[in-house]
Amino acid sequence: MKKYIDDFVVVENRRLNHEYVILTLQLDRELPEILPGQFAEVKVENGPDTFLRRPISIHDADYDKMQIKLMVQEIGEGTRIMGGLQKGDSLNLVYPLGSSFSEPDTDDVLLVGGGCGVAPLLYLGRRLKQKGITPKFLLGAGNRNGLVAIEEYEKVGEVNVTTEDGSAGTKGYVIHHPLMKTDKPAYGHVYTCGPEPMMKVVARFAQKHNIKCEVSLENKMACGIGACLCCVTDTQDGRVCTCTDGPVFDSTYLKWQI
Amino acid sequence: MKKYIDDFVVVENRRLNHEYVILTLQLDRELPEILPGQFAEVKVENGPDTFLRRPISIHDADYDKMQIKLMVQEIGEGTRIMGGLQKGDSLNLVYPLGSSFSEPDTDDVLLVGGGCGVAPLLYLGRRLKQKGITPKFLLGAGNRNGLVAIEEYEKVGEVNVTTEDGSAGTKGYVIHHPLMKTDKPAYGHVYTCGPEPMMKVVARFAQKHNIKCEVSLENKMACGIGACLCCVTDTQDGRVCTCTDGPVFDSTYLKWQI
Amino acid sequence: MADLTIDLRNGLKLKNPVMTASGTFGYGEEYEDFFDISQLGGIIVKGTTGSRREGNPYPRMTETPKGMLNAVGLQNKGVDHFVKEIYPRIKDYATNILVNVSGSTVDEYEDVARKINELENIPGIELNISCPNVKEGGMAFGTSCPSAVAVINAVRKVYDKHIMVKLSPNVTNVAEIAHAVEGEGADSVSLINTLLGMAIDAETRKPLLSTITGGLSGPAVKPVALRMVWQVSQVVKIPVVGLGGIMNADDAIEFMLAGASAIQIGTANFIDPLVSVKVIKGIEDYCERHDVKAVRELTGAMITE
Amino acid sequence: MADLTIDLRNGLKLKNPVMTASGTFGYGEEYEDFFDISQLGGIIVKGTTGSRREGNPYPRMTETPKGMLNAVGLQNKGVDHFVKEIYPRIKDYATNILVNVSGSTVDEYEDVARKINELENIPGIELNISCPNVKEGGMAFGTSCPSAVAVINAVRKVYDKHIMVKLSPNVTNVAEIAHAVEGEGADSVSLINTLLGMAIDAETRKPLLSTITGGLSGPAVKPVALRMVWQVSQVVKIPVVGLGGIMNADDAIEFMLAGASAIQIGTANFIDPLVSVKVIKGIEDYCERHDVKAVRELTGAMITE
Ligand SMILES: Cc1cc2nc3c(=O)[nH]c(=O)nc-3n(C[C@H](O)[C@H](O)[C@H](O)COP(=O)(O)OP(=O)(O)OC[C@H]3O[C@@H](n4cnc5c(N)ncnc54)[C@H](O)[C@@H]3O)c2cc1C
Ligand SMILES: Cc1cc2nc3c(=O)[nH]c(=O)nc-3n(C[C@H](O)[C@H](O)[C@H](O)COP(=O)(O)OP(=O)(O)OC[C@H]3O[C@@H](n4cnc5c(N)ncnc54)[C@H](O)[C@@H]3O)c2cc1C
Ligand SMILES: Cc1cc2nc3c(=O)[nH]c(=O)nc-3n(C[C@H](O)[C@H](O)[C@H](O)COP(=O)(O)O)c2cc1C
Ligand SMILES: Cc1cc2nc3c(=O)[nH]c(=O)nc-3n(C[C@H](O)[C@H](O)[C@H](O)COP(=O)(O)O)c2cc1C
Ligand code: FES
Ligand code: FES
Repeated sequence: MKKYIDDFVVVENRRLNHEYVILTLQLDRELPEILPGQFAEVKVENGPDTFLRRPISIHDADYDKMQIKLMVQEIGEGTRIMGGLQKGDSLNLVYPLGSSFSEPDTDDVLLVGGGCGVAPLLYLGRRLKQKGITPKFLLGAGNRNGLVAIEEYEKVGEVNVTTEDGSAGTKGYVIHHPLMKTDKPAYGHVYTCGPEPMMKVVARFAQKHNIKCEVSLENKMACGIGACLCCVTDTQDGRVCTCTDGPVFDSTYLKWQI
Repeated sequence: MKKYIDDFVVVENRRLNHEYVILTLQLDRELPEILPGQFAEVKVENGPDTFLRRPISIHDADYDKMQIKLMVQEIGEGTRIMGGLQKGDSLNLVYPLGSSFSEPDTDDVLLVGGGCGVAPLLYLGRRLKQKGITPKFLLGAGNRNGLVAIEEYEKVGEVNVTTEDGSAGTKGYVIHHPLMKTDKPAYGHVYTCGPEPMMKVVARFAQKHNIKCEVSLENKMACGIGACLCCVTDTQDGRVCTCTDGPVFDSTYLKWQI
Repeated sequence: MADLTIDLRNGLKLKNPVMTASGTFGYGEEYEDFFDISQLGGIIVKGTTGSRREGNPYPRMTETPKGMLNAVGLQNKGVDHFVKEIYPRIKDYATNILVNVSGSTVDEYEDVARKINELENIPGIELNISCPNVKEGGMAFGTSCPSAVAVINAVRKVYDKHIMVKLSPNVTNVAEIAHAVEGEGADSVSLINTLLGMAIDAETRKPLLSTITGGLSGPAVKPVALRMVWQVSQVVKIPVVGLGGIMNADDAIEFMLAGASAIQIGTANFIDPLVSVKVIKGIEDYCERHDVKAVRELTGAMITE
Repeated sequence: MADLTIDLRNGLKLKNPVMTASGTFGYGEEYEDFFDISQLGGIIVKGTTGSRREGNPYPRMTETPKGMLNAVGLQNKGVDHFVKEIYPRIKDYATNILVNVSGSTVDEYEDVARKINELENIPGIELNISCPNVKEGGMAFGTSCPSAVAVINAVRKVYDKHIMVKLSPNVTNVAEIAHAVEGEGADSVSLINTLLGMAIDAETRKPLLSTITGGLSGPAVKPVALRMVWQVSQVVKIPVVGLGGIMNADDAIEFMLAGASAIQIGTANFIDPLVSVKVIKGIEDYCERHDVKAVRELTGAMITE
């Protein structure tokens, strides 16, 4: 897929809570095709201590409006600068990068997300819905305030939640939710993105039940386009780049101890 | 003199033209004594390419209001960041630093400034006026737009100007002004700050007429407090630090080829 | 318009002094979407070894003040793969493709060089005797005169096109090594490779690279790189190719003023994939502004009175 | 509260691991207005030579990406002036005042050390065999084992208090030099001094330092400094004092994890004159948060599995 470098303009910065924002970014021409699961390398301007770009998933894309959305969790200087962007600011993106979630062979799919890993699942869900598949979401957070932008997911599919403190949905981690405790899962394809331990339990569950499971990995990236070989992960084929062969991998392809 | 490190709050950013601003900075307690000619080392925050503090002269000080003013010429990233500060922003200063202009033995004094070198002359003029001496200013610029905040100087003394293109005052450099072309200068002490070539002609003129002349030097500074020895200038006593022995020197003390 | 061409001799003619540095520009293909890479003076492709290498385990990269540390460790599929799979794909780019050659033994360098010598459209190799990220070979060859000499000597016998030798900055006297390398018939030297560095996470107490130490690149190293280019250009007669932290045209020009005939851009490609064409344009503008007829006039043109 | 004391042995006991680096903290007095400098673990005063030195001409300083180059060149009024004029003023600070000793010849080092040995309230010297900014001596002594050994050997004979030897990073193998220095009776080593660098103004084509090259310091050099501290601490038994780009408590802790027993803060003092006390406080907080009983437990405590 052809990659682009473009300056987007921030048309909205919607703050979800003390650490999450959703940026709506406007392009001045038609968006190129973007697949669910792909990401952008975002240039952070005016950061005294940032140097490289920061990889951020495509949270949503609207071809009619020529807009994309990024959901950003502020954890360091780079993401905090993104979180502080205001309407009218410009943001330079290299995109769309990496592999994408595949199309399912089944109509029953489960999308499991945690933390900023929920970001790519909205766009994935929307694309599935366009194909006539109504996805089930299972979203986990520490507490109810951590469940961000849930109404957007509800527009797309059925939303199930877990919180560690029980302040919303099932108490515990995603693995404690009935959807993951059943012996007869009512879905044939699981997509997951979030903290690695979470993805590992999801992958283990899927493997046990012979369900196809795709995971989206994080990694430290310098270039995002396969040029530097910094972002490797161990797979059946040896070390491959997360930025080009991933970030989305079939869980069985990874050399995970699960 | 005791040095301080303080956070000031910007209460006004007055833009004079495309490259000059005057910042009014508020302290939350009484100002310490600041002498005319002294400067502050300003911490530039959020500069991706700035590292060290930037030396800036005290342009004015108001003990009643507990405010000081800086006049900043935007020539690089550091000064541009200062120029972009807004009301409410905070600015960390190490101050007051360096030597000061001395008190004159005469009532007839001339203050010659060019470029951002006019900055310390306002505070000097004000202090002289408080002592009952009405100073004469001679301010030079490229054209009339370069003559900044002239009304402030007019409140303090008599203002004479030169512009290179003749768009205001006498056409030419300060040395072409009648005040500097006379054989019988009507002043016994000259203070000057600005581009080195300008200060040198002023110093030459003063020496010829046996007038005391004090100049304020620029220099590349790392610490501003005499700790690093980076900012030397050649004097009758060998290499001395501009930040502690200067920035104000008697012109005859310097090893200038004039 | 100024004449931007640079002749590095022995068959290596550049349309302009801007090349991209090994390990930071893939095989060029990765950047094709962004601009026409044939605009470049040259492309130095990834470090290539005798046989396939997996490189170092994750994590291999961490950001540092105005720089980054990497510990890729020469991951590549080996010279035969390059010859069979990659060369056919890239051989027709209208720019100079140089192969960065590495090895653990003198024999391995020789072997790779011999195979690359067969490739018509590769006008030269860059001998990497300075990779800090492998246990054997690499930097070890570039940090003493006798071992550097041994590599160049062996490779010179089997490789008749342009040999550019990439020097390590992790040495007491880089000029001495450059001088020795010139004596063995190197056609040019390029410097600097990365500075050996390290980073630790205070909270977890763990090193941030799997190999503990790695190679530092980016603007942070520029003052050191510039100094070394200047030192080397005082003692060698062959062309010097300067790199280390170049982010814009001014940086590139500074390297030329210090003595470089051409320059390479590395880490900056990650931050702005278009940086190399911007630097070419910026050099052009500089020549215009300063009335420089041919960019080669800038080499060593620092004014010291 | 954690025990912050560090015993560097041979009479050098620090109340905490934070010292200020030579050439960046004047004689301490310059910072007195800002905080009570007796809170520091130690202060290394300016480089002191046998006789008065004017240092290098202007310009001596330029900013670089996350760092600075300096070419002060050991400007000082000589050891006799120090003994007569400065020592009386600073001798009663309730912290360790170390004199940074430099020279062009072995005799000069010896001469200065002998005179400092007489000063009761100076518990040690830092032997600067690594200044890159003087034509003779300085770094030349620190870049080869035999010359380093010659200096330490001569000084050890006339100086019986703590000798800290400041190492140059401009070498191929810093561990080798540290090892040699230890063998001659150094009580500790400190590293790094500045990296030799250079800067040019593209527009004027002139070097930005009067001496063309100068010493690079600040965060830009931190990865190199950390790596060298780690390498040296693997081979010597004497304490290692780490410095190079420390801006905050995390940086300081990283140096300790890499193997430093104490640290020095240099360039950061220019940006925040209060940085050293903030680092002390930050180390205290870190110990609290990580349940570290004595800060010395952090030395070499990097986890590598
Ligand atoms: C393919 C991909 C997609 C991503 N999508 C999103 C997204 O949609 N929304 C979002 O908020 N974040 C996303 N991230 C994570 C995001 O890239 C990091 O949070 C960001 O780079 C941190 O930058 P910073 O400057 O804020 O923090 P830094 O100051 O750089 O780091 C703060 C802390 O986070 C750690 N860290 C930094 N980067 C990473 C990383 N890539 N992986 C693991 N730890 C890291 C650092 O080690 C440090 O401890 C994605 C990452 C990848 C690889
Ligand atoms: C005692 C003193 C008082 C000063 N008072 C004022 C003042 O009241 N108002 C004001 O606007 N400026 C003043 N200056 C100058 C001011 O410090 C510089 O303009 C500023 O440091 C430039 O920083 P920058 O980041 O904007 O530019 P940079 O990007 O650092 O530099 C831009 C260009 O200016 C040159 N430059 C930078 N600093 C200096 C310097 N100190 N001397 C000469 N050339 C330099 C650089 O070499 C470069 O070419 C004063 C300087 C001194 C030493
Ligand atoms: C991720 C990465 C991989 C690199 N791989 C190689 C390599 O294979 N061979 C080589 O000679 N240099 C390699 N280098 C070094 C660069 O070519 C260059 O010498 C160095 O990064 C300094 O230039 P820069 O600051 O412009 O990046 C690599 C650098 C980076 C950052
Ligand atoms: C302006 C300046 C002057 C210095 N003078 C000396 C000196 O006289 N003796 C010495 O051993 N080191 C000297 N140094 C080196 C510092 O002590 C220190 O080793 C170096 O700056 C690295 O630490 P930093 O990055 O924390 O500054 C000087 C450094 C600077 C910036
Ligand atoms: S980040 Fe460069 S190859 Fe993946
Ligand atoms: S700027 Fe440090 S001594 Fe003057």
